Amino acid sequence: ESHGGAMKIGITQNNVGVDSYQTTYEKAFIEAAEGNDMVETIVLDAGGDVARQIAQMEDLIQQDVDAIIIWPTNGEAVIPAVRKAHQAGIPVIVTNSNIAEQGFDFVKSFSGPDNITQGARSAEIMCDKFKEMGIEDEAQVVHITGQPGYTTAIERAKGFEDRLPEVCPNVTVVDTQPGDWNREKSQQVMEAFLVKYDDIDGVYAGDDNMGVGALNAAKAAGRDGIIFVGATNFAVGYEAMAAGDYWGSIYQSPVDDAKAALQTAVDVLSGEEVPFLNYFDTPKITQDNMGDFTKPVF
Amino acid sequence: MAVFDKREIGSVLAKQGILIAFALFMIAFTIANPKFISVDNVFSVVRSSAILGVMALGVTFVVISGNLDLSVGSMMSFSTIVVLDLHDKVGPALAIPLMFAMTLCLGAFIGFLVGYLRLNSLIVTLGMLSAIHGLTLTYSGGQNMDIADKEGTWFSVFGQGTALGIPVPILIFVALAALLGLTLARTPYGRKVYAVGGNGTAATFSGIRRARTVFTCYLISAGCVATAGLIQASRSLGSQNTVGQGLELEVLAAVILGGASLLGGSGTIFKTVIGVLILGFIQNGLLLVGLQFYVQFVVTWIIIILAVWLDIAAKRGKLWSMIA
Amino acid sequence: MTQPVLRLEDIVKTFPGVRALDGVSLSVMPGEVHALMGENGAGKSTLMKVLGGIHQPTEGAIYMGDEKVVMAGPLEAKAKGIVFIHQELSLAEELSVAENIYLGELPRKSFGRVDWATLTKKTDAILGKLNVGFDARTRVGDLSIANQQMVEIARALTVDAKAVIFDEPTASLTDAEKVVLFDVIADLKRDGVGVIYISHRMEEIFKITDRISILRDGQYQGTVNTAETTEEAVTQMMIGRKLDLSRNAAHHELGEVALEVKGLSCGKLYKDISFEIRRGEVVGFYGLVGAGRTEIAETLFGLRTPSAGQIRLAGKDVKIDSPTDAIAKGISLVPEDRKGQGLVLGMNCRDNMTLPQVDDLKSGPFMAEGAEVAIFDQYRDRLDIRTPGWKQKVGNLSGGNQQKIVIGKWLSMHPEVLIVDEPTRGIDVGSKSEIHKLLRELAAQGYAVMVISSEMPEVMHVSDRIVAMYSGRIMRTFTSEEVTEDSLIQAISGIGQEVA
Amino acid sequence: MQKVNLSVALKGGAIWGFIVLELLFFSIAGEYLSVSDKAFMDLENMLLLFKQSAPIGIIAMGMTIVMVNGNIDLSVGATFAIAAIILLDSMTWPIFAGLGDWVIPVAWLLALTVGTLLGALNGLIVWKTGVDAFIVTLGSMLGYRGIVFMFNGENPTSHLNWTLVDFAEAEFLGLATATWFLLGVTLVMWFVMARTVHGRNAYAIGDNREAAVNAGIRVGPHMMINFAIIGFLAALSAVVFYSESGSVNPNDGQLYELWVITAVVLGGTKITGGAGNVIGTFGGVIAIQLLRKGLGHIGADTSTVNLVIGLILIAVLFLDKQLNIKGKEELRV
Ligand SMILES: Nc1ncnc2c1ncn2[C@@H]1O[C@H](COP(=O)(O)OP(=O)(O)OP(=O)(O)O)[C@@H](O)[C@H]1O
Ligand SMILES: Nc1ncnc2c1ncn2[C@@H]1O[C@H](COP(=O)(O)OP(=O)(O)OP(=O)(O)O)[C@@H](O)[C@H]1O
Ligand SMILES: [Mg+2]
Ligand SMILES: [Mg+2]
Repeated sequence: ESHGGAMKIGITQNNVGVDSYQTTYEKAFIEAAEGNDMVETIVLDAGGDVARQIAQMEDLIQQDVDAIIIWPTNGEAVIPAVRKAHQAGIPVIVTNSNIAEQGFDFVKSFSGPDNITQGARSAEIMCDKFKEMGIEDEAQVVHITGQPGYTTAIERAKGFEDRLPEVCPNVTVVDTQPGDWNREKSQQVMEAFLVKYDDIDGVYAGDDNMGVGALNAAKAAGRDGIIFVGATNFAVGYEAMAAGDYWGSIYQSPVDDAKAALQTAVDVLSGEEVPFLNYFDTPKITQDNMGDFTKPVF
Repeated sequence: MAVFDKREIGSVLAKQGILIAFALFMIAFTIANPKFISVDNVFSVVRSSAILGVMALGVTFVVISGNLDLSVGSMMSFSTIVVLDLHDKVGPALAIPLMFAMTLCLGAFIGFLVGYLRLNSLIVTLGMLSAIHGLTLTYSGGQNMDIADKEGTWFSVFGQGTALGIPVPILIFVALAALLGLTLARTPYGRKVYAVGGNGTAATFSGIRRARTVFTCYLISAGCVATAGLIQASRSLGSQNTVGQGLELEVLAAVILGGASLLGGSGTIFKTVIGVLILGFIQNGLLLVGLQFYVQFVVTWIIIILAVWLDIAAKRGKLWSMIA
Repeated sequence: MTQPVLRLEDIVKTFPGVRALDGVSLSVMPGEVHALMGENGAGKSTLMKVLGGIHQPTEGAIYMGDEKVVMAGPLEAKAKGIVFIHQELSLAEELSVAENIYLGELPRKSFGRVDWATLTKKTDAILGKLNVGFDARTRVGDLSIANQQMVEIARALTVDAKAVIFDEPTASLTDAEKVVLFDVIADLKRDGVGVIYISHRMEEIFKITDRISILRDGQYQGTVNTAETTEEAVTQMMIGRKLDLSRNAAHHELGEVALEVKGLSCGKLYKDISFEIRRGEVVGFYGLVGAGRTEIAETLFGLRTPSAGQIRLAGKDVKIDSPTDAIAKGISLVPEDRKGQGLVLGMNCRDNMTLPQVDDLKSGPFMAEGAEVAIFDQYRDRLDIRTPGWKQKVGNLSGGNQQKIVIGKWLSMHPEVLIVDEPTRGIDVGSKSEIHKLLRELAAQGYAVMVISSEMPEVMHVSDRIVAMYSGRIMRTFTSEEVTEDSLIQAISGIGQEVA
Repeated sequence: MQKVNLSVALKGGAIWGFIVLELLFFSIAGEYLSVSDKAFMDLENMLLLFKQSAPIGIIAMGMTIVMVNGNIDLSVGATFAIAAIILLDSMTWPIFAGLGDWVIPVAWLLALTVGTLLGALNGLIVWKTGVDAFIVTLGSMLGYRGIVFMFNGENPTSHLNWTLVDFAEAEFLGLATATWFLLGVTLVMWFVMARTVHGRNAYAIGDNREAAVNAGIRVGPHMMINFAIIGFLAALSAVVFYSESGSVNPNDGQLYELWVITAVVLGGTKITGGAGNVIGTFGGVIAIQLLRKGLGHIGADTSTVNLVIGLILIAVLFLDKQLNIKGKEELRV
């Protein structure tokens, strides 16, 4: 507040460039910051490496920024670094995926989607569709998860696997393999599933990139009638939905995500009250209601 | 005069340890799940191995010439993104040659650094791994690249088409393997590649232009990468920036599994193909058996080491003495 | 009668496709210098490797004193007092001379530290005995080949040896260093050590050895007392026939000048070199190690850029900027370092031999393998190369046969100017005289031949003229009529005036 | 003669010259581009630099001896992760419940032991099968990573022990704990490689393996010891780092092998073995960390960072080559 009026806000992101969600997030963040005369930003990327992220936290503290936004590579490992910022009097805002409870004392606010709920919603989308088709008592589902070890991947998988038996107790998840957030890898995994299982009714993928990879495999093998449900509705997923190949997903905008994080930081620095958990809504999107949503830009 | 050993024929056979390894674990997987050997599955594995395989063909040249190429994964992402982007801008007929030209430029740059400037290939290609990734991100703005009209383009033929009942990627892979295999084994150029990798100084003393030979190896590698990128792009008609990430090590593993020495001077295209198939079938087989992915990691580790060890033991004649 | 220090009994060693040793028995007495002779590929090195624990014998036994011993590895052999000076240099170039000499047995202090003081002291003592011009700390990679050989030899003096094996130690030494080596051997002999000495040089054998054992094709031919035999007799045992050692003295007509060098200089390596070689002429270059002869050859072959001077081929000024260029202009070079520069060891014999002409041996886009095999066969017969077949890896051939492959490789190019650098290093007497004859024949056919050699008999034997070099300069040029050993030695030691 | 000395000094010094260049560049560019008021070459920032170099740096010291030895270890990242898991997980094991904070040294010891054993296992396979170290460790890079996931599925393993964190965050004589470990390891490895028989034999084996075998050096066990050393150091790196962060993701340490190798080669170690030293490696590690830090300081975005880091690696190599050219007289092979 004192430095010539401008707020210096540093952000250390998880792994930009690994997918277009994170890239779009970075772009949107920079744009939002440039649109605000009161804000100067230092934008860093940890490349998925905890050690690098902690070093970046130290660098930001050393550079005396006014606030730090962190997209944790690991929700627990960064706690001591967050504590350091806290001790240095720098407010910390967590974005996209939260840090563990032990660290809550050291952060001002979290802003982002609720991944567990997302997983649960995907389960509901799938179950509803099965009921509509009348196969809720026999359907077999395969599950393609994101990159092993990533919080987002873990939380979505957990949300899905906990919720599915609640809504559709007779649907079985016959196999789970990671697709590493990667369309090609997911396609390969699906190819093997198709050989292995003669009867697959549904595919849940941790995001639409992987979902579309699986869809490509099914198309190539000529297997129709499979219900594909994903998460993080990417442009490819939206298109596949429009084409009638892909059933549903979860609508989540990286632009909203980035703007929310920056706004939270600005609010904190301006002394406004902010809620501690600042979830932005991520609604269900299916072929039925997709008209209500614009096509994702990423 | 030297006496010929009577067991020579047997020992020549016994030297093909890698083939024995391949056969052994094909049998093991088939017992575990008979679908493993079904035509559908075999086609599916070979088709998805084709991308890795085509890249491995080029890297075989580089490795035999005594160098490494760790940039192929990153470069494949680049080709894929570029050809997809250009597809909608200038149409497929122009997009393909343009993408090949751009990828070959990257290959030429590496070839120049390693061949003519004699810089260490491990570091140069490690650097290029990162630099080309940056280039791809800049080119695409970090966004996924997708073809607008996925149904109406003939571009999908390279990845999804079939001819004579065989998937096109497999045909490309086989044709390229034959072409490059003959080049390596039977042409003067192939001989030069072996000589340069075996002993670069002696090759120079024999009038072989070492720099030019290494340079062309990287061009071949880049050409293969571009082909792989083409298949990849055509297969899914859309892609992420990271589509080739991590493939460099898989490719290298396949080449070395096939028996090429990292020191250069040895290896063949045929064996690389075997290496590629082994890797492809391991991955697929373990999926079919239904192991957790992390158990697959461990099993892959053991299989790779056993296969290479078997090969080495066979070459040293130990295997033969164990059997006989 | 004293006991032999070492006794080998019925040693058989087979490699895949090769029976390298076929029942060899041999004994070495204390204080004896025992020569081992045989043609290239006869099995000498293999026998010694069996003794040194590097190869395990397929059959047979080794005794030391009364005791039957098994040399399970080099370490065991060393522990039993057997020191092995290898034919092929076996040094770590990045390490110092001292570390190389004591490789595997560096003196230790507390905490596993190297005892540098002791190491340097011991090494300097040995180097002092050898009278060499470098010290313990020099990096081995910075030494000339000859000096590297001296480092190998120094290893013989490090331990209390019972037996020392020298496998062609003099192949790359000049006369001065040979004298030192022979002193070392005399010392060992005095101390009661059994010495096994492998060499193709008759004059050395007859000068320093007590007995000679002969191998032919892996088979033991017998042992004779050196004092009671003659060169001819030994040669006959080795090759099974008599050898014509007379010089092919016939002078042939010299043609026009094929190669002319004027005022050629290359930095500090050599200065103001001028000479000419006519068609039909063999010109020998003689000098001490480091005289700069190799560097001249390398310049002519496009591997170095001269700083001044001209090169003319058949009367035309040329610039040679690469070996490819040199080959195209009709120059061939048989390099001095066969392992490093001459051969791709992992490649087979045929492919090595045809390497410089791969582009010319095509049928369609492919190699004409039949033509390649024909070339290989031709030079295998002409040079008597011993190998189970063209498919054999060159790295598995004996040292001498490797050298022959290099020579064959360059002869098959039919060059206008043939440069050979130390062409008979490690070559047996029979083949050596074949090669000498060949060089003369080539000249007779109109080739211009430049022979670089550190063996005086060789240069005197084959040359029409001899260029004596000292320290990068030409001291004098002799015709074969006027040259004498004394005047040649004088010229290469820097005494005498410059006649360019 | 003087000229020779200068060129020798330059030869070993390419990396240090490059570090100076980086410092100058980022200081000047920082004046214009950086949002921060603090100078790049601020003392505190430089001290941070050492601390932040520790995770890669400690492993790089081990990689130096392994590479000088003529081998390579691609599995260090996975070993790093396994050691971290053992460290954090073992503190919660019931058998150690009664130990209080004494569980810390026990956990350290366990993690280090496991790291050493994993390294030794690589070495044993290389020794006994004769398979190239590149393949063996490429395989175990996969295999060890699989073991990481077996511990706790895809979930992170966490145990935040504030005593441990406070120790790890502590400073002694102005230097952070991690910095002391980095300096200590560098010193010890320098001693091992330059002064001990084991170290000298490592050079001999890497330089000319056949000669070493002929000289009676037991190459197999020797290499295994070096693999054990790098396993130990990978574990030590994990122990130092995770004491401060308290949680490990199953894919932590990925790509470390590439960064470590890059640092070692930039520091002048020959990939084929036989030449190199830890002081150069130290320079290589610092150069890489400076680059990362500096690019962040001047606000480069992700794609630029990737592009620049890649091209700079190549530029350093080029510089090094130019300094090593002996002159026109050199043989052109
Ligand atoms: N490792 C090996 N594999 C196959 N054959 C080998 C091997 N080592 C040696 N030989 C063969 O054994 C025979 C004897 O070789 P050796 O090196 O003992 O000859 P040598 O008498 O020392 O000859 P030179 O005088 O040329 O050194 C040769 O035919 C050679 O090709
Ligand atoms: N390995 C080396 N490192 C540095 N300088 C060398 C090396 N080898 C040779 N030289 C130098 O190069 C020059 C010529 O060396 P070289 O021994 O090749 O000459 P030469 O006349 O060919 O002798 P020869 O053929 O008997 O070996 C000398 O000044 C020598 O000191
Ligand atoms: Mg020999
Ligand atoms: Mg010479």
